[in-house]
Amino acid sequence: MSLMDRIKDCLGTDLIEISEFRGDVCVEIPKNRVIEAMTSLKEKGGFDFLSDVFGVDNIDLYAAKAKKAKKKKKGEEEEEEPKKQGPPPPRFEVIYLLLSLKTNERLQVRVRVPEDSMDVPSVTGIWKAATWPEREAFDMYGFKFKGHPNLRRLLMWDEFKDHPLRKDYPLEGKGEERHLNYDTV
Amino acid sequence: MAKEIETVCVTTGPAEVGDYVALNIGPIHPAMHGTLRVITRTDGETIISAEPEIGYLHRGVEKLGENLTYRQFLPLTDRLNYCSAICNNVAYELAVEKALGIEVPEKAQLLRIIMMELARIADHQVLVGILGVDLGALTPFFYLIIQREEIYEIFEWHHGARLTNSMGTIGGVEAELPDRFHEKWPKMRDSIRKANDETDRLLTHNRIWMDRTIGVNAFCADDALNWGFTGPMLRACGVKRDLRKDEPYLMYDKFDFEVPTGKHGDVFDRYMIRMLEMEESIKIIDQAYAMYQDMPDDAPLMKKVPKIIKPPEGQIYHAIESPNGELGFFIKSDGTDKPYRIKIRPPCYMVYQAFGELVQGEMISDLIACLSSINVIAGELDR
Amino acid sequence: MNFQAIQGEGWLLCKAEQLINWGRSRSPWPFPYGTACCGIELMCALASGYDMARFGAERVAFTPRQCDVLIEAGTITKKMVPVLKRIYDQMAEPKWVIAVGACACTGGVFRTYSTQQGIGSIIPVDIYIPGCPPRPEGILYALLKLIDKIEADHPLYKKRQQVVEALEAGK
Amino acid sequence: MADWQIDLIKVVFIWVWALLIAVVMTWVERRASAMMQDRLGPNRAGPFGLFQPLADGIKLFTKEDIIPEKARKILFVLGPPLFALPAFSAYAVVPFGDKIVLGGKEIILQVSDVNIGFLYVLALGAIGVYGMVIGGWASNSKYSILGGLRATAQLISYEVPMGLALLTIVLLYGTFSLREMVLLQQGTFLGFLPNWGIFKQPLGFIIFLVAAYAEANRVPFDLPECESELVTGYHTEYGSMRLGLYLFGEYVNLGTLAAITVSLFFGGWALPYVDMSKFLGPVAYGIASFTVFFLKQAFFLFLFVWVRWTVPRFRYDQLMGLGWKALIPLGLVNLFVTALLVQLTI
Amino acid sequence: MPRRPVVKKEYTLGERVYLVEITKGLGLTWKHFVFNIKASFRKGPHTVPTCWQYPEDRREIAPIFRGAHMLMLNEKGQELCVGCGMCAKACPAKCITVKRGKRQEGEEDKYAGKTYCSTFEIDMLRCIFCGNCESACPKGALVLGPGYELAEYDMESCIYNKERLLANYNEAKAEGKLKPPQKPVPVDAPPAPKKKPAAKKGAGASAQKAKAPPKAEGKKGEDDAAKGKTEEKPAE
Repeated sequence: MSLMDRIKDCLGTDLIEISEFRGDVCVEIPKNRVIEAMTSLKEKGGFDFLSDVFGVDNIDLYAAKAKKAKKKKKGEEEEEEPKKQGPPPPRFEVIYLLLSLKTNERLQVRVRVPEDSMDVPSVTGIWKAATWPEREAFDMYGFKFKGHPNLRRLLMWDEFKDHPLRKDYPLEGKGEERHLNYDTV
Repeated sequence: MAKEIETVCVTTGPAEVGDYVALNIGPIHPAMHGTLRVITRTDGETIISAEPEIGYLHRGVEKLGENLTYRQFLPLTDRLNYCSAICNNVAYELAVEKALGIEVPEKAQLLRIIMMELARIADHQVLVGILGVDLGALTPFFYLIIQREEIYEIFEWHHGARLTNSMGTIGGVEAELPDRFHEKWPKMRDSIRKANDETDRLLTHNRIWMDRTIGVNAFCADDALNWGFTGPMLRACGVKRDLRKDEPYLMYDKFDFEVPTGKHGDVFDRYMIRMLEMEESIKIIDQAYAMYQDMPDDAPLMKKVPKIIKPPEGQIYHAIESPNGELGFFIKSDGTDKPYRIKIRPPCYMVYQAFGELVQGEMISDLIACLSSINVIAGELDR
Repeated sequence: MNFQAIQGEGWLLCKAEQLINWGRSRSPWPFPYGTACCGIELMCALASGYDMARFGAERVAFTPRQCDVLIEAGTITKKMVPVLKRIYDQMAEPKWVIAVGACACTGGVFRTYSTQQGIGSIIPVDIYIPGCPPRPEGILYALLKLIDKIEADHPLYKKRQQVVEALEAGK
Repeated sequence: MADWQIDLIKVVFIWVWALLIAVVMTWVERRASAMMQDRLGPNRAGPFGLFQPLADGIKLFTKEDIIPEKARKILFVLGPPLFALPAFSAYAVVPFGDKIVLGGKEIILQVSDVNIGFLYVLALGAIGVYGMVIGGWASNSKYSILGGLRATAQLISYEVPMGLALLTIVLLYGTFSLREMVLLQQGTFLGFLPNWGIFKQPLGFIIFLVAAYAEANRVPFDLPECESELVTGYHTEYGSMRLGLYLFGEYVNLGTLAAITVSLFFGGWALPYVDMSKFLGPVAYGIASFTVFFLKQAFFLFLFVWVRWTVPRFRYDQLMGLGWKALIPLGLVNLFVTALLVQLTI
Repeated sequence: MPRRPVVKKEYTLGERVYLVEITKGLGLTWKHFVFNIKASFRKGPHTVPTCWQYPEDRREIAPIFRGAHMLMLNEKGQELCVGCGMCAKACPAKCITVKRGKRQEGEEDKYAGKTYCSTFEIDMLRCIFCGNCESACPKGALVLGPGYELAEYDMESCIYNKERLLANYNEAKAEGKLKPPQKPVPVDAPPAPKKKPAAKKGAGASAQKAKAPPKAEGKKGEDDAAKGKTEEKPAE
């Protein structure tokens, strides 16, 4: 049984999409079923090791695609207006990298997160390894991991306002500075 | 400094009321490698709780990576784990090559292996040396550093830099093995072994050393897996896992080497594993060098890749066994010449998050020993 | 009291200044503020191969009170800025700062949201060393340059001038 | 010359000697450690870098003196001298030579032959701790206070085995005076060994040596100023010459301890098997006995350096364990056996 | 409290009594001590074999060391740089500023190309010495040289202008520290050309190779790819 089939078996209805690129299998699961899907992947699928958790901001990707699509259409038929698409795809995604220690197979699990509801179930209950990566994802993108024991900023200082890895945050920052007032203490 | 320390500690959150003393260690503290910080609550010398704080070297490498081309990002990978920059370079190159769907010629693979194993030796030497320094034995550090200088010399003669090597390029390696290597390797092998042996003689059976390391920060294997440990830290707990064996990349499956494992995951096991791994690395280099010499002179070292690299749209993850453990690069490409998202999975990041659990109930001196034995490199920790 | 001597042209003052400069320049105890890659090369410069201790730059202590030269090797992030400032403030006069490497000098390749673009805007820097990281020789060269700078200093005369200026301002 | 003049000269001499040892030791430590570590060490200030301590001294003297705002000022100032002075004072009872005849006057080469010289040494050693503790506490810094605490516990613990080891010596020689002890170590023991304390009391010597390392805060017992853990321990907040005094006091302390070791266990100024006074003139004999003493002391000083750059450091509880669980029982057993033997042989 | 595996300490008698191993260790350091003391009485600056006394006794630097930049001249003493700005584009730190000037009549012996760089500035304090500029340069005009003594008292003098870069070259040439010509490494044929046919590149490269002076040949050996780029329109 191939890896894809096994994952399909294991996830059942939780599976939204499964794809493969250069041998890396990526599955997409719904946001509200993260815990269940992960548990079944861990226990039934044998993916017992969490490599990493991180976020991706897809806003530019969608923009580029839309532009491309528009361009293409323009090339074909100038007059036709771009059709109204359905609701825009969720802006963010959280990617979990799983690994099976027995078979040495890797799996990317993707959860799409729309901008207006940034809460994602935390997998720290399943793997403690997710503790800091989730904090970092919160720091960098603003995901609110529900059930995380200590969801504070990790890399930036506490008073920092923005989420720097979002695509709309400028590379060189907005001129934030950190001040510590020693004398008051 | 000490005053600074107190105040910094308070700014993060008031010390807990009770009989415990809040002691802030770092970020500038001799054992904190420059940028780490641990906030501990101590009862006398015993640590009740410890919470590491990181981010003092967060340079935004991932964000920067999204704004640089694939080739421009390569020098930045040097600055992740600067103790073994070559491993990072190769990890990144392999990841991009995976995204491009190419495989480099065998000779280049061998060259990469030789350089990577040299880097691994250098990295472990730093670790063992610093561990010694932090436990009060300074001299082995100097003996090891001298050997590292030799290794750096090879690096310098191969690609022109000592530390931030930027070795190779996407698609291969740009230079043959330097003459220096041919001249020096037989001698160097012995001198590395000699330095290791001297370190061994100074430390391993010394009871002070044994008391300081054996049974300190022992960690269970299943906990280690749950926390996402990889590399020597995991092997010290007794799990035989090495990506070079388990998910062979390059030509590692063709070499004969052992994966040393420990038993208890204590500082002594971590130290011993590093010492043994250096020996294995020497073995690998010997084999790879023999194979390299068998290759014809005009065997290709580079794969032809376009000047502007544009991997097709998709996302890949590729991991290698860096000296610290699994070093992975996740690259999401949108088909342009810049990576859409680049995520580095640093090995020590996963280990260091369990630091609080690792040192709980131990003493302040053990905290120092533990930190050194993890080999936290701030560059890859914070990125 | 000989007025001439106090004016800074006296033989005694000159000799005393020379003696002080000699002492200071031959014992620049470093504070190795190594945060990143440059810290490793700084370590190499301190260790056997290059041995900075030859110039008296020994007794590496991580307490700012006991050090003379702050060798800032490595990236300073914005999170670290207050700490660096604090460390510098805690150092006792006379103190010098060497900024090692691109990151410390200007932020280098890291033109990002979290990196301080050079420590020159936080604390006064005496020597800048380009390089990423510079070779240990480069660091030693900078130390030698710093020693030259210390030897050309006028510690007593400057103090005297300050006193005179303060007095004149008081009048 | 009047007696007080001679005493004054001796005091000055011993001060200069102690200072010189401390100064040279800083140089020796740096150069020797460098040589052990395959590097060169300071060699730019003067020939072979010999003036390095001078340069350090000048620099430390001309550095800004900082007293932290929240420190206890009086105690903060008091700490370093309190640490350094007892170390100097302990030299007073060190018999650094036999005697010298100058101007027809026989001068004993010892500042003062106190009849309880040995207790004096122990007592001064105990006072030195206050320098560390007060300095550590007055700094108002957590690292300093940890260093101070460690110093207290460590020195108290190691004074006991040291005392026990010394008691065996006292039992053996039946005197408290250091000079008399040295005099009693002349001749041979069992026919072929020099009649030194080390051959009569090997275990006592080892216990004493270990305790001496602990008293001097040298690696492997340098916990009070454990560089990698406590930054620099009790003197973290000290700078300029106050720090200089601490560093200096440490080396003076080493000198004292080495001198005591030599007088108690290595026959003081005497050469083994050879009685120098027989074939040397009175002046030459005085100088020679001092030289012999100095050479022996130098060896132990070097041993301090040598061990420091070889071994790692203890952990706090292990240090305590070694003191209380190993050295004190050993010392007690040793004392008991010695007492028995002494009783039987007399 | 975290779970911890029980560790049994099993020491041999020799390990148990401390002194045996410590004595062995003392022996080892003594050996080093004596060896180095003996060595330190040798003549010359390089006494202890593992220690380079920097200002007097310099360590051999690799000829391909990536140090301070230099602008190359060819055998006729002409400047090779055409001011195309490829280096500035390739630089990850964005520390190179190049402005192109047109070669005037009568300047043929000064500049090799039809254009030249009227200003060429490198901010050494930004530069990370990665060598990307060198491998990007189509003419082999910008090379990372052997200089490593770069410390300055102020930031301004760390910005190297064209004169300084040319001076670097002259200095390195006078000291004979220019990179030796490096033969390009053999390149595997492309699996499936993605952007451009490789053959064209190869031809372009070989044609260009004849022109470029041998010593300026980049160590990168990547010149095929680099040359291929010259066929693209020059930047700006």
